[in-house]
Amino acid sequence: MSKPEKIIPLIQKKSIEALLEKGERLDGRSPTAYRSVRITVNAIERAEGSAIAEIGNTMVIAGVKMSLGSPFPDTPDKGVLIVNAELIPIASPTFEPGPPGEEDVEISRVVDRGIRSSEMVDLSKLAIIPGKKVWVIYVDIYALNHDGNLFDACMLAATSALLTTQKPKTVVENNEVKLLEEKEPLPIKTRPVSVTFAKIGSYMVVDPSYKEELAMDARLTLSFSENGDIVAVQKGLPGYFSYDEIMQALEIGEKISRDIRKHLPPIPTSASND
Amino acid sequence: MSKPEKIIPLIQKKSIEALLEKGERLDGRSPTAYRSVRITVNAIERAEGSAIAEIGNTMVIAGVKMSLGSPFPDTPDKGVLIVNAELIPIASPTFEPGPPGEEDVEISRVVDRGIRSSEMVDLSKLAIIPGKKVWVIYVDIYALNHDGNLFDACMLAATSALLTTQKPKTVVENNEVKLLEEKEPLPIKTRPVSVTFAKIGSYMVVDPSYKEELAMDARLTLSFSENGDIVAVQKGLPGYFSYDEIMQALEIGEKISRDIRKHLPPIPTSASND
Amino acid sequence: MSKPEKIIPLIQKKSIEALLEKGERLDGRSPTAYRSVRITVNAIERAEGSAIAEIGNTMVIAGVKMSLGSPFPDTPDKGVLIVNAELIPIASPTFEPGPPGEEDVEISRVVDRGIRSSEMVDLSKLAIIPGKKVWVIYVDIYALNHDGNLFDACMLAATSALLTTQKPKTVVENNEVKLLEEKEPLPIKTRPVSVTFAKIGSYMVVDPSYKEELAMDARLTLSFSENGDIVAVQKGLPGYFSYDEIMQALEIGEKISRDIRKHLPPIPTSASND
Amino acid sequence: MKSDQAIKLLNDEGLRLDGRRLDELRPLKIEVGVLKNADGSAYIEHGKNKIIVAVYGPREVHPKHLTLPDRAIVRVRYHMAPFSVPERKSPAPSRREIELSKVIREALEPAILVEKFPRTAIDVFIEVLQADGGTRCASITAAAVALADAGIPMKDLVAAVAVGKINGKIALDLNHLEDQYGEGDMPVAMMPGLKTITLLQADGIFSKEEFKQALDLAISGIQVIYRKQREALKKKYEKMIRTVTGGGS
Amino acid sequence: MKSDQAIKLLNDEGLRLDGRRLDELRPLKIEVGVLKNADGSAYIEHGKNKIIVAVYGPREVHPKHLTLPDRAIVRVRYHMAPFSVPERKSPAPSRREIELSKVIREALEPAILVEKFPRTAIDVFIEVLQADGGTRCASITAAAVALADAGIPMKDLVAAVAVGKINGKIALDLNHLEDQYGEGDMPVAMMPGLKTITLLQADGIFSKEEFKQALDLAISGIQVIYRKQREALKKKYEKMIRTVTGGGS
Amino acid sequence: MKSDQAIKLLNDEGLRLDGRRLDELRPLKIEVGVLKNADGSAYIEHGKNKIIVAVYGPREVHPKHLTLPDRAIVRVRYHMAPFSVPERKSPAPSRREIELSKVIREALEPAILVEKFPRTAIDVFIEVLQADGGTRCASITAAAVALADAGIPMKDLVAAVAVGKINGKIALDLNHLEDQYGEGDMPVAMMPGLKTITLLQADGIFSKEEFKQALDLAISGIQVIYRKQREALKKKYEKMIRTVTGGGS
Repeated sequence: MSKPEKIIPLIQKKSIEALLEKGERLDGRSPTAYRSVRITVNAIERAEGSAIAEIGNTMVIAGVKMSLGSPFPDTPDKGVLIVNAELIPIASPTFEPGPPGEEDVEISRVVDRGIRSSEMVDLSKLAIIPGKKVWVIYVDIYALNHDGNLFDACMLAATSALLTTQKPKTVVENNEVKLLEEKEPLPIKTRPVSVTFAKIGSYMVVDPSYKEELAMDARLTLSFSENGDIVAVQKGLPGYFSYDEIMQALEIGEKISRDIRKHLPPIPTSASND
Repeated sequence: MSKPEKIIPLIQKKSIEALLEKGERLDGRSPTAYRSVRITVNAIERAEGSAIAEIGNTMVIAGVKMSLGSPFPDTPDKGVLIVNAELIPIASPTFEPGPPGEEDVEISRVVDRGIRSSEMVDLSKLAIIPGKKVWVIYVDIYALNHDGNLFDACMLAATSALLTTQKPKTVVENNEVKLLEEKEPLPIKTRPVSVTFAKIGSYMVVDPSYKEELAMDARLTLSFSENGDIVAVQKGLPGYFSYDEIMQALEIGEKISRDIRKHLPPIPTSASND
Repeated sequence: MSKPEKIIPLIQKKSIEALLEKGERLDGRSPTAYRSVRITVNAIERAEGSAIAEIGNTMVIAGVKMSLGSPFPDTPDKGVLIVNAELIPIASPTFEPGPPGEEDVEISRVVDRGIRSSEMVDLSKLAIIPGKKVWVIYVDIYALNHDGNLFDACMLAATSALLTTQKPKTVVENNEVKLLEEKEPLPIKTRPVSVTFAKIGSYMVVDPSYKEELAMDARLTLSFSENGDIVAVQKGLPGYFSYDEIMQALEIGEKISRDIRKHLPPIPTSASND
Repeated sequence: MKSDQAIKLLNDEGLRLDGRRLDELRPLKIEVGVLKNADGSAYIEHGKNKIIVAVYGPREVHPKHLTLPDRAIVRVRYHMAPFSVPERKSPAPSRREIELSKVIREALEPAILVEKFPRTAIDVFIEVLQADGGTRCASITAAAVALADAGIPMKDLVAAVAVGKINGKIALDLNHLEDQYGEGDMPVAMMPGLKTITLLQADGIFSKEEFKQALDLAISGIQVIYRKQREALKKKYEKMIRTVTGGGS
Repeated sequence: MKSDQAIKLLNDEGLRLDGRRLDELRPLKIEVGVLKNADGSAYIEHGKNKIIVAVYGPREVHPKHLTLPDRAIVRVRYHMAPFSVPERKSPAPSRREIELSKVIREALEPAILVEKFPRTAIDVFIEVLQADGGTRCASITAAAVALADAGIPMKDLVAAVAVGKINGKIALDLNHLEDQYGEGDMPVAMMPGLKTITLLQADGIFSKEEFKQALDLAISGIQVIYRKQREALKKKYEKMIRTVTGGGS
Repeated sequence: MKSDQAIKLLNDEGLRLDGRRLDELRPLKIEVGVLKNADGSAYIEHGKNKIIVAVYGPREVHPKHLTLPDRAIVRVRYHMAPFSVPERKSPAPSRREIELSKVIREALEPAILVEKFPRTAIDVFIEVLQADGGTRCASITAAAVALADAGIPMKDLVAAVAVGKINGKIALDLNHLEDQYGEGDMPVAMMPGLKTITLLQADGIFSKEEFKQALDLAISGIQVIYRKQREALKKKYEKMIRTVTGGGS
């Protein structure tokens, strides 16, 4: 859904920068302070997995639905993962109804890359009859309240929903897949976390609030796997970063990702799928 | 197709209400008088069933096409019925070209419910190979001239087209469906009829004309099966009804439905499908 | 993609007509002179066939992709040909992004008719397992620079791409189609060429430039097969032609088509497909 | 030409499957003023084609920026009802319907005195209720009558018919079967009084000689259709006179 | 009525599968002001339905030509999250969602004093997070509270509930199973204080007697829901008072 | 990383399948001013990528309300021709194309002096005619040249290249095969003169050390590309001079 032009008076941008020069932010945080994170899982019993992620006043819900389907022709021996984020007008006066716009698409694809590149879900364990029947995982993400940093909030909601997903066990009889009553978690290998930075004038802050986003020139989202590897990067908006700014964000981001990860549900055990 | 805002001068609404206070209407009818109904069937030889329905100057055409297809997964042993009404710009200067809008969708769904809830067509007799091959009935309805009360006109055209539909007989040989030359009617159980009321100010009239529709605050469509049961109800527009008004509409509507039904083609006999 | 209204000052149209009265044109050509034609084939190695066609400064690219698919139900024993032309905004300041508009659709269909009616590609030789598996030929045409006469340029690019297409040979084993390494050309029977005329005031010119198109009242595209038969005709724009004008265009057009055909790649030999 | 199956479309006496001679039109019926709301309307039965046309305008244009300062814009929507053809057609406009809307508009517009109504739109809505070959031509024939019924000033009517080639012979007014199994199809529209051609399309294979013969045949058919158009308009006009002067309906 | 399978929805004591009596509502929970950005908001759990509603407005309308000179326009978007139902739903609006958006708007609008805010829009966005039968009614109940939370002046709240027919008996507040395997479904919305019906739909088969009985039952259920709505609003109001006067959260 | 199949992308001498060293660019050819109508244009062959870019603007914006009072808007359409990839791509824009249009725009815009042209649009249209890995970077490289060719004032050019990880090694300028079977891909765009990064994306798995190494390698590659861009522009400029002064083509 497309957003109307978000305008911020120049004077407000200047006052944010003036504060940053003193190392301060509008809401009292330090430049490297992340807002409080809260994850609520299993809010939607009807979904196979679900989570509400809150970062300060930003709130996002994600639900996981599992179904049996065909694999993609180029990956016949893997399950299918589809991530879809929508910035619905519930979440902000600047969001409008309608089909997903470029911002929705960008968030969907960045979350998808964070999950896929980190190999969070072992898709090779989700092919039931390779080439024929595989598990299809739909992760649908809906923004409920937008107070900045929807990228990280969507990532948190999506990964938390996947971490708590319970799908039916299956048996194959005469080349037919039978779903059993018994449930099991997804085969999870790591818990990727994204950390987003905003550049405002010549300053960098982590986890921008909505007001800071209005003033930001560029955005940098870094996703880290459990062992600190970088698994997805996305620079956004018509500003730029220096080499040093990126290296600095990498150091700080990786540290923060460890703190945030503590709020995530644990990696489920006995995720064997054979 | 969306309609531009239909505006009626307040003075015209007031004059309609003043007439109604005296129990009179613009076109001389009494509040409970329905306009003349005319049904012309088999206008389109190429369709399996067709009918033009006229209510006064309102004119609607419906055509039925039958094809073989797959059942819906949740009703494997039933045929499929799909109703689609379009308010094409031929019918009124207020209708615009484009994909169906919310008014088209509402009429489609209300006609669909009237037919489906009354079990007019015995869909269970239209499964040829249950779970595999069933008859798919498409009812396409096009408004040709809009002088008010399109809901009832669309319902009349759709039911008349279904009542006169002739489909090929079938035989199943080696799990293949063969269409025979010989034709037979659809398995019809009842002939639902809808009766629409308009509330204008504090008055109720049946079968509103276009001018009355411009002045109406709320709309109530009641559909009745052959034995007088209520099979579909739809209140529309941003007005309201009192409890008594609804009960009164029920009594009057049921009587009128009997009169209208006399204009419908008879229920076809020998509708056996086995 | 829809074009914004193309406006030409009346005075410019008048000056073009004044020139034409003297048998002259803006770019110095005579009314029956075609601009220089240039065909570059195999520009896109990744496509099975490709060609860039230039008529003066008008430039169009076409690519052919071949895939295995199902035949159309009404022609089970034939391959499938799909032609798609898009007037992308690269080519002209008057073209806008968006889904194909009526001009794109008209060009696609006129090119399609020229190829299909002339039976240029022997589609009956492209059914591998009749009724089940046939070759599907996609011809995608993109305008790159619009200096008038896109109809002929699109036709030239499309036919040249088809003439140079190389598809894998196939064998059928146990009712499965196997693609071989070895390549072969398409089974081509003739090389249709279209010639477009513009009527400006009471004058006719062949191969209109962009400036002439802005002034033209009507357009006439005639397609000829190798032996001079007429295989497609399309009159366009809200002007008209006299009987004599059409007959004259026929005579001139046929002659010009022979000249243009010399620029086309030859008909490939050994196009047997059995 | 659309199908390989060789089908005998002419019998030994040279008559067509529906009994017509090669130069014979199908039965044609035109009714004027069939719709109450439209500013002008017409219903045509041409062979088994059944088509209804409504004209609205000249009227205001929304959005405004589509208007032209010196003339009316003409908008045409050609649409086939899903039940008009043997296999149900999706109601969404196909590429064919988009092209035909364009060429029909361009066939009608030369006849309309668009400069009389600057900054307005003239809308022509065509609904094919039953299709039997030659729908674009029958649509044009009916639309011209509906435009006249709407009181839109015109240079002339526009009348249209398709000619084609069946079993090697040029034939007038192809029906669906002849269109499908014939070797060529050529729809032609004219302003018959002004002798100008406003629509010309063809597919199939025509030699130059055949093309000329086909166009000549089309022109002669169009004259017959033109007469029917004027009769239909006259009939309505007389009826109006009778109604106004109390002569009854 | 949507399925032929005869399913026993009432036990021998006349209780329903979830243990309710025929005239008993499902558990109902309403929270007010759950979203920070929206001008008003509400979250409802009605049975296993979980629905969130945001209200924005009165606010400017884009594009301008949609405005009305004498009143606010009310826009409603009813949407089901893909994960709200057993089989994932496509996120694109279905015909059902388009119809429900319309009837919900027409159920709420009679209560809103739209003439107080000419040339503005009041937007109601409804997201069904989990569906369990009766989502349109629960949506209306929550939306009315969200409108009040936004400070939009209203004649009355609007409360809604569906009644239906299961195993031949009229029952209040159908859940998903009863909706699917019952013989009739009738959603009703009222301005309870004004005793006026602003939404009424039905499908299934009801005799005239059953219809009256069902409508009476709906009205009695709506009174209970109305009380819950006012309690929820009062609770938020008291909380605000406490916050303002330093009483803490 | 997109496929599990372990493919040997480096031979025993550490050379890549196409014979390149790890830090070696593919052949690169840039032509300026290839399209007559566009205000600026460029054609790039980078490896087997073949991409054409047209720039129109600064020009008027329709609809008006999209304009900005203090600067030009930049609009980018990145599109792949259906025949540019092994399996025909649908011509409708995919989610990938929508995202890439956005990030390419945001990579170019920092270099454009947008505040010089308030209330206008600068349109960049990119058509990928053949794709071979790294199309977004080649598109940026060509688009910057096309912008310069259009005479749009810029702070610097923007040059771009992708780095990645193949068989555990950091490699410059991945081709399609290396992209598909490698372990990571990182497209980078810079204003090379200003040393600022305007596009940065990554997927795959990079340790912090690898990431730094990859970014360093990208920056060195970008300097080479930057030189090629300036050469291409200079060549055209010289050609223009020659033409103007009668030196011939």
